[in-house]
Amino acid sequence: MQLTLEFGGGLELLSNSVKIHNVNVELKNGAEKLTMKDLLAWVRTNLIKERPEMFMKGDSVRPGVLVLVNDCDWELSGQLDTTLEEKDVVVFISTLHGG
Amino acid sequence: MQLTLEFGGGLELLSNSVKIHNVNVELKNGAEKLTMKDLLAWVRTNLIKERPEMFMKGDSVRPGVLVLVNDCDWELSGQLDTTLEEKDVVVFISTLHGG
Amino acid sequence: DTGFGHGLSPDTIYRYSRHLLLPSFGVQGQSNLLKSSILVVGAGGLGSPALLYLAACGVGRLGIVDHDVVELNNMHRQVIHTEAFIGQPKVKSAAAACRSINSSILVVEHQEALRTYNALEIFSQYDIIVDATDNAPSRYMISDCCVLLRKPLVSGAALGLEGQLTVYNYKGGPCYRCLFPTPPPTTACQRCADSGVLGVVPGIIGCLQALEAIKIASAVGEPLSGRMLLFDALSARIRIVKIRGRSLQCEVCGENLVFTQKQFKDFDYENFTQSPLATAPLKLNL
Amino acid sequence: DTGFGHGLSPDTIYRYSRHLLLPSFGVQGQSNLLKSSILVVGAGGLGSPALLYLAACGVGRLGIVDHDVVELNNMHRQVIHTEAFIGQPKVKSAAAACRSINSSILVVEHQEALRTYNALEIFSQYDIIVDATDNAPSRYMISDCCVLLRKPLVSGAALGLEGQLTVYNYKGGPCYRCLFPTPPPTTACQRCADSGVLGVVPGIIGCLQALEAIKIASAVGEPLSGRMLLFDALSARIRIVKIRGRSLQCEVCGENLVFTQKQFKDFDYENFTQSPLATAPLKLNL
Ligand SMILES: [Zn+2]
Ligand SMILES: [Zn+2]
Repeated sequence: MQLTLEFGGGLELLSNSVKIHNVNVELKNGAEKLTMKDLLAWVRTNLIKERPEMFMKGDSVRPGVLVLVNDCDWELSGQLDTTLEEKDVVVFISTLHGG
Repeated sequence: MQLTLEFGGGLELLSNSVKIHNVNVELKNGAEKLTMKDLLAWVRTNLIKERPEMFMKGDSVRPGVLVLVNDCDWELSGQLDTTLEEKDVVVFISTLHGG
Repeated sequence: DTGFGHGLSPDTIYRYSRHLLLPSFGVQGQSNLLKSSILVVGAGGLGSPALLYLAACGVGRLGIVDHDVVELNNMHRQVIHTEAFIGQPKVKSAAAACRSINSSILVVEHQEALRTYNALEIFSQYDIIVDATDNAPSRYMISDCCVLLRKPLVSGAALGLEGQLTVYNYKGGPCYRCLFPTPPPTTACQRCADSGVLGVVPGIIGCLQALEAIKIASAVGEPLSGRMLLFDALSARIRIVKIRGRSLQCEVCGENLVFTQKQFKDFDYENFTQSPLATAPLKLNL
Repeated sequence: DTGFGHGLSPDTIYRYSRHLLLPSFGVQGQSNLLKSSILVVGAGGLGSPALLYLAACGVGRLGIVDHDVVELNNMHRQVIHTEAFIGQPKVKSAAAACRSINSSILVVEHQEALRTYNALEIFSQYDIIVDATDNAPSRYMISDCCVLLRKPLVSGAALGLEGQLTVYNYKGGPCYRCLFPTPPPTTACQRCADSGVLGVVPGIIGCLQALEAIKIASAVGEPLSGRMLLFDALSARIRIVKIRGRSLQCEVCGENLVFTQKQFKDFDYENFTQSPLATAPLKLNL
């Protein structure tokens, strides 16, 4: 499945400072759909090069990270259970506190 | 065909100050596709309530109006010959000079 | 008729004539602004442009809270302060600048650190709060206080080459804790002093904060509530995304309204976020 | 090493420390800025924030062209000017403000109307031009002059509650005439003086112009060339759209480069656009 993954708010530092990743994520054997839970595990394995604790906590993202699926907060689409579709754009962004 | 039409930069004043129009444009009898040329004629007839010369010149838009089809300048898609598809977003925006 | 029936003086009409000429803003929008009161927390990178534009546009009463002094290493982004004010309180410097561009409004100086013991009393004097601070505990404290007092909160942040903007606690919309119930780990809480910021980035976000505050105060347009603006300066990309609504489970604004003013006053925001309310000194280890 | 091998003085390092701390900007970006020269045409609604942030960030030589004087009805949006400067030239007022926030850069005053007889000579002294004017003939004149001198042009505009921004003539990108070969009818050419503008809207666009100029000057990031930002303040919506590239048929920058400096000097921009280069007095007919 072709997806666009974007990292912002400093999270890009965890994946070689690359903000936009055009990726192809394979469905697991026997799986009929790809959920955000699957994607997080895939990102953790394939993209996060350092300090994974800055990205994840348990099987979700760490506090302070917003997840957006097609410009919409994943809380509105079922969080970890959100089903992804071809060409979806998923954004992971850390909230900023500076000024 | 369902389209979203947006007017900006003052052009909304020509259509009752409404900026966003969700419209349903029927194909002409026997026509297989809808082009920007067809759409302009439709807009001229159905949406422009006053001073049409502020919107069109001949069968195109007047100088100083940018036309964007799905956030892309229509010069890149064939201008009047651009073929529209279901759910396309077409923006008509007048260039501003103020400061 | 010198006041269009709204009691505006000839000087007022002349000063704000470009606002009065706007059909969608006009005399009513300007009158609303002149009657409004807005508090800006922080006279730094975000507060500088926010204060300049709020003063210029005619907010009737404009408050500034800050306890810092102007330093040379602020000047690259805090454009409200001049070199002449280096070493002096930011509140004093910012208030002088606001008055110099608009002597017809009231500018109120709160030259003190915002803490739980004074926040309720200060915030209660204003209609709208603008969060222009630079650290996580302040952001939680300001949002909680706005929930308790039912004030809309215009929240901006900038770091590095990125900025974020949204309006909290506006007409049933979410508060800061609805979005961020748990504070991030302290290692994720960089602030400008630690990790740098391109000066014009808070400039852009601060101007957008002024705009949102003006829209709420004048009752014109759709404020950025339930939506968040994400700005990436390097690539010149801007997203406006849809965010969650108010959470029924929110510990501060949720269904079980158990969070009281007493609890607020006793809440330890530094301990909650494991992060200090006061700005750390700059460490330049290039 | 006080200058990281780039010859920056300790004061410079301290002033710009937050820029130097940015990995993607750093000492190289700041050094580039300090060596650059930028001209802002117009010290009005767009020019005010653009000049403040360009001065603050450390552009080495910052030029200002304007022939107007500060008026009370400018103050709602032209936040670089203080009431004390009402009646005085905008260039003088803006230059004083820039120097007061950054005494370490060179601010150059061009207190004159920009016309075809002086534009080439003034523009040739700068690396980057910022168009912060308010009328159609100036926009054609400035773009044509930039094409002749091969200067990148950061162009912003604001009216009512909307703003637009793009970069012209940058590394093979389009010029203003590539997009707008024919001037609009004069009835479509409203300007702020005629039809009002919410003050903070040019504030936002002017800050974004400063950012684009900084990106070009420091050689950091992707400037907004071949793209245009469209801003709608009322609904808090921002689009960044893809626009056409350089036109081979463009009468000024196209394949047949027939447009000469001589032709530029003789070109009648007022007649071409049927619109005056000087600002019309305000008519307030509410
Ligand atoms: Zn809440
Ligand atoms: Zn051209």
